[in-house]
Amino acid sequence: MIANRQLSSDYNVLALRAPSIAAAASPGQFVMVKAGSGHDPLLRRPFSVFEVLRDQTAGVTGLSLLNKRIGVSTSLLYAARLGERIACLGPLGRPFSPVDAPTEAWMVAGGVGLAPFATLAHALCSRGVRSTLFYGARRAQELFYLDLFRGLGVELVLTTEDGSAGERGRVVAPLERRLAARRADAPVMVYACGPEGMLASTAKIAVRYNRPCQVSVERIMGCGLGGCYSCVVPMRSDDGRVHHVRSCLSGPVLPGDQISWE
Amino acid sequence: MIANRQLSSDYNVLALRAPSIAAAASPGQFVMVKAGSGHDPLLRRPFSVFEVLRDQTAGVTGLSLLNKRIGVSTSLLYAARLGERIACLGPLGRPFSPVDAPTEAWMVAGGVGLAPFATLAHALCSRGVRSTLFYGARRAQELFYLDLFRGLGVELVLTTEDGSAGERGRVVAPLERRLAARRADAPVMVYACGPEGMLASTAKIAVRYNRPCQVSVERIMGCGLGGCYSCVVPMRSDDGRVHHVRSCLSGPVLPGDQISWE
Amino acid sequence: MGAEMDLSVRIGALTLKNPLIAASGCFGYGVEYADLVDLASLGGVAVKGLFLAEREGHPSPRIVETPAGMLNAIGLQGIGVRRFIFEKLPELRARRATVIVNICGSTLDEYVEISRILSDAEGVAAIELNISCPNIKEGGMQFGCSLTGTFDVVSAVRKVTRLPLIPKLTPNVTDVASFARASADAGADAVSLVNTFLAMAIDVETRRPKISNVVGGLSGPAIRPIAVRMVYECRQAVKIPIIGMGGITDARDAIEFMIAGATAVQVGTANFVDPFIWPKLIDGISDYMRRHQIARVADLVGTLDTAAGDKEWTAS
Amino acid sequence: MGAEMDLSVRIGALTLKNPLIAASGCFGYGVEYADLVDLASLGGVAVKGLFLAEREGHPSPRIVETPAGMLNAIGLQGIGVRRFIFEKLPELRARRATVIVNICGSTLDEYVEISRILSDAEGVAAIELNISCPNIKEGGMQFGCSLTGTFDVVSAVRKVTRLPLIPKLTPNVTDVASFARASADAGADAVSLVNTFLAMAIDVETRRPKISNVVGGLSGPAIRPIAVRMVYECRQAVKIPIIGMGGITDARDAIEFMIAGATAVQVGTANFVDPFIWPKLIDGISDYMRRHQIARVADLVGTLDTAAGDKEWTAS
Ligand SMILES: Cc1cc2nc3c(=O)[nH]c(=O)nc-3n(C[C@H](O)[C@H](O)[C@H](O)COP(=O)(O)OP(=O)(O)OC[C@H]3O[C@@H](n4cnc5c(N)ncnc54)[C@H](O)[C@@H]3O)c2cc1C
Ligand SMILES: Cc1cc2nc3c(=O)[nH]c(=O)nc-3n(C[C@H](O)[C@H](O)[C@H](O)COP(=O)(O)OP(=O)(O)OC[C@H]3O[C@@H](n4cnc5c(N)ncnc54)[C@H](O)[C@@H]3O)c2cc1C
Ligand SMILES: Cc1cc2nc3c(=O)[nH]c(=O)nc-3n(C[C@H](O)[C@H](O)[C@H](O)COP(=O)(O)O)c2cc1C
Ligand SMILES: Cc1cc2nc3c(=O)[nH]c(=O)nc-3n(C[C@H](O)[C@H](O)[C@H](O)COP(=O)(O)O)c2cc1C
Ligand code: FES
Ligand code: FES
Repeated sequence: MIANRQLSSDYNVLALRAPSIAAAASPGQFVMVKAGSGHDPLLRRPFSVFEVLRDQTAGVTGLSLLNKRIGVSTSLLYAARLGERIACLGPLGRPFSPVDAPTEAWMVAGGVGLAPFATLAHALCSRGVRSTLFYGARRAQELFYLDLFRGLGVELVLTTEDGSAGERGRVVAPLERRLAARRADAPVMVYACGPEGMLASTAKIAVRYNRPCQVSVERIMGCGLGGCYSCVVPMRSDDGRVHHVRSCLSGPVLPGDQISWE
Repeated sequence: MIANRQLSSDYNVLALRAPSIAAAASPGQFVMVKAGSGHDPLLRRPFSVFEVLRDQTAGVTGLSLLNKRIGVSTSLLYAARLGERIACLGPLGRPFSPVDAPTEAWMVAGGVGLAPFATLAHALCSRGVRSTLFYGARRAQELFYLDLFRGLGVELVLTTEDGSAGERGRVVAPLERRLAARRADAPVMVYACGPEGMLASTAKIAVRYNRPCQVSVERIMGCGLGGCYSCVVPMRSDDGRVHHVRSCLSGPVLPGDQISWE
Repeated sequence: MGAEMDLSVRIGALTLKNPLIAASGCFGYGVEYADLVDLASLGGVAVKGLFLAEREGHPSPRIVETPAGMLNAIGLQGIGVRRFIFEKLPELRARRATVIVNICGSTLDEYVEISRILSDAEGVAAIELNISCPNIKEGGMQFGCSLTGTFDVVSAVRKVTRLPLIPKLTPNVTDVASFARASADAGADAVSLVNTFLAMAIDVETRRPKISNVVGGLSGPAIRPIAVRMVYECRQAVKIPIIGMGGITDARDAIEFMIAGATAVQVGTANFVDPFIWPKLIDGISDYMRRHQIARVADLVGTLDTAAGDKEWTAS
Repeated sequence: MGAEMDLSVRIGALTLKNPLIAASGCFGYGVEYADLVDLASLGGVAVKGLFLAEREGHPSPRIVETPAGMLNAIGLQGIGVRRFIFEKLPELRARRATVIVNICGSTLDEYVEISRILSDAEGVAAIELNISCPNIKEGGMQFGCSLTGTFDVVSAVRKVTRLPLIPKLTPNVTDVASFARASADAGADAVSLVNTFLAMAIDVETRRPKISNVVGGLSGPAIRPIAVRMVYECRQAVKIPIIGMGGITDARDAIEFMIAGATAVQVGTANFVDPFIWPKLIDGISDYMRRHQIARVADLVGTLDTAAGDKEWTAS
């Protein structure tokens, strides 16, 4: 662990020296991280690769995680001290597929669901894709790294639940309005990451406006490698049958229209 | 935790801010320390109060522990980082009874068994008692804090297993020679702390030369408060029967001649 | 709402001021903790298991730590029921503790005899029948692992005492609920569970057991999920109150047991880790009740909502 | 001594190159790990439990972490034995894995049918009969919790296959050794134990179970002391090899099981925590053998020295 930047009382960014993982990571992939020593907590936890860190000569030095405190491991990672060794396995899972211009990329992030979009925005930027980030949080102080996205030329559409920044309410509201307003023959790819409800709404809205949508789902993951079958998502296949698909192998990025939302 | 001074690859001294515990502690008493977060490791571990720390105006600010790495908790305490909170309960148990001059105090320490003698030496020094420390370790580099004892006017008799400092061999050898050489009417109190074998030898030697002996025993302690009955020592009572006595309440300092050594 | 919150629970005829009981063997005879913990503030104090006679127990080492748990084989060292009544009970009474006496017998007659003696003593609130100690041959497991044994010992003791009678069940059985049922049928006022799991640990360097008794009983957080399941199973099987335990370390854990079906809970190993746990537990439960607008803690008992769950499962 | 160290162990007619087996349900079908772990370097790979037909298993959440352990109720999602043979076995064979197929049946006939199919397949080293899955109604617990059920299913499968047959025992019983005996009597080549402990965890804020199936199976370091005790009990009861498991996280834990009486061991949950554990385990065991001058790892099995211990204890 080479840096721990606490952004708020719940959020921090952890920088890890892990050059080979970072160099291999694609936007949307994740790493499995072991917090604490001993057997409690026991299992690793999945985290999106937030940033790929580089030195002056642009050599990859490591990666960072955007961490939100919600339980045992995330609390340990929030309080991690410099120099601690944090085991990190990856990159794992299927990444987002970045589109090419002239298709526009509309990213939809809820809370810590921002994490995979920093690297995705980089990839889109280097492909010259016009991108928009729809980003919702509880309050203004929990909207992070806006300058990073602005710097990449990403248009920002912000919402907060308390109205302290951007539009008041849910992030799917402006998304839907914009989709409704857009010409059907102007191609858009929707990317989404955030709470289950937000993902389901986003996927349904995308279907309604006939847009493809890649969602990054969040399941409790025991292994991240396909070994435990803990992380399944019900997917509807063409014949209408529902199959349980392991989101660590087939995902975390999955086609939103095929997920059988509850 | 306010300081962690690593003395060797196995030993360190941890300073804790715990003024009220430190102020109440008598030589030979111990504290129960919880290392790590979470439930693994689960239980606290017993540690002798090594030093009582004071500020410039001699006000008590905390205490230190002399820690030797042997397992999970002691390894965590060895690697503890500044600012960590380490829960510490005490002071607990029956302390050494310091003698008064002209009785001499002969302290016998094996390895980390040195821990209770720093405070005892202080107490003896302030009572003007002539003191000798018989101190055995594996090698010269594991004989610690000699200057502290010299500074208190304690005579040092050192042994190492490899002969790299002092006499080669066990610490009980010079103890026995000195007891043999001493006039029977010149009173001596023997104090001992260290591995079980060393304690048993010391107690037997003391009996042989008809000297009282206070030994600080080491048992696995679940609670330190008399609740679990894990820490018992078999003690022979006057009627010859053996009773299991809780060393956390009746000890850790016990009369060496009454312990039923295996 | 604070002032009106009711933490009391009923175990048969006995009312506990709150559902928190110090578990037997983990709180000495209670008196050891009298200066650290206000004994009167606890729902109850279950004292260390007592035989008729004094016992010295097993040699050390008697405990060893395991992942998120500990193994113990104390061997029921104790002062016997008569010395307990003379030497400890008066102080417990003076401290206004609600005393639950945990008793063990090598024979059915010994259980009966101890219960008779306790029934005449002043200041005993209830008897917990330890028929589940895994650490000694005569620890009651011959009763606790047999349905007729359980029924017989509970019935026999029932005849000689009007004190609330609480058989303590072992988890080392295929179907713990049937033992709860046998206890209820025999007239028990409640059952408590779980006692420890028979377990062992080996020092691989010496190839010898880590505790002198070879095997011991596993307690602590490690076992909590199994204990909660067992309480839940018993809840479906009997109407008498259940006292749940096994690895409770905070108020949330205690509430988990109550939601699963425990009317009261005991805390053992966690008291070793933190003897100041008791007021934290009480405050934590009160705080939870406040947040969830629960006026009587008894209303929490057995409120597990399994509606959403796929109920396709086997309770062994 | 290094060069001559013999890590191989025998399970009936089968020789494993070392005692380390990936536990069923914790290593997918093996192929998922083929790029991370040299499958041929393992003593064996026990693949995920298979029924005759495909199954989708339980809805999420399917696992939850508990102190030093985890609960799972996957519900035996799987591709069925035929697809396994066509889709996975060829790659396992190509990777030179020693494949132990873990099978489940809703009925005795299903166990027999699957075993018959597997006996004709190329590249199956042994059959592990899962009669102990706590998570589904038809998970074999009706066999695994009854002595006659165990005897009957093992006998029936024995008649149709010459493959080494390894019933996997549940720990959710009073006397696991009697199930080992019933298995041996019915012709099993070995027994493996333990499967998971039936357990549950409740979210106190919602008062709902933390996994969709309400109850699940507890695995991980938390259960190790109980599992070691059970292996030790079985060792006194049967002569056939025992494959021990439950919470093994390092070489020392594996050796602990072997000293208690296991000829081989399986590692499940720890593989989730560290998929690179396998070479560490092998090196750790080799290193131990070197330090203790043990030439054949098989010589370690059942060498627990209880001489010093007070042997006054009850194996329930
Ligand atoms: C592919 C993927 C990428 C992720 N990326 C990030 C990220 O970049 N930053 C970040 O902060 N978080 C991320 N998460 C979520 C993160 O993994 C969980 O917050 C973490 O596992 C919680 O661990 P904990 O020990 O703090 O919580 P615990 O103490 O284990 O659990 C607290 C509560 O959260 C629930 N919970 C635990 N894990 C999950 C989970 N994986 N999904 C849903 N609920 C859970 C538990 O059931 C419990 O109720 C990601 C998850 C996935 C699947
Ligand atoms: C009154 C008292 C005072 C002590 N003072 C000090 C001190 O000042 N400095 C210091 O370094 N140590 C001291 N000790 C010893 C210290 O408590 C143990 O080293 C510690 O508990 C080991 O914890 P662990 O988690 O590192 O070892 P574990 O991982 O728990 O165990 C490692 C090995 O050591 C054995 N072991 C564990 N605890 C004990 C114990 N208490 N006694 C004997 N064997 C044990 C275990 O059985 C195991 O084989 C004292 C012990 C007592 C009883
Ligand atoms: C050191 C120790 C001693 C115990 N002694 C007894 C006893 O005398 N009688 C009894 O019924 N249970 C005894 N138990 C079991 C506990 O009362 C309790 O059932 C068990 O420890 C599970 O609870 P816990 O996980 O909170 O400790 C003992 C447990 C421990 C750890
Ligand atoms: C997620 C998961 C899935 C499992 N699936 C199976 C299974 O399909 N068949 C089986 O016999 N055991 C299954 N088990 C049990 C393990 O094989 C093993 O018996 C148990 O987990 C104890 O070992 P461990 O503590 O090393 O994990 C499963 C365990 C886990 C954790
Ligand atoms: S997390 Fe284990 S299979 Fe996906
Ligand atoms: S350590 Fe618990 S009684 Fe002494």
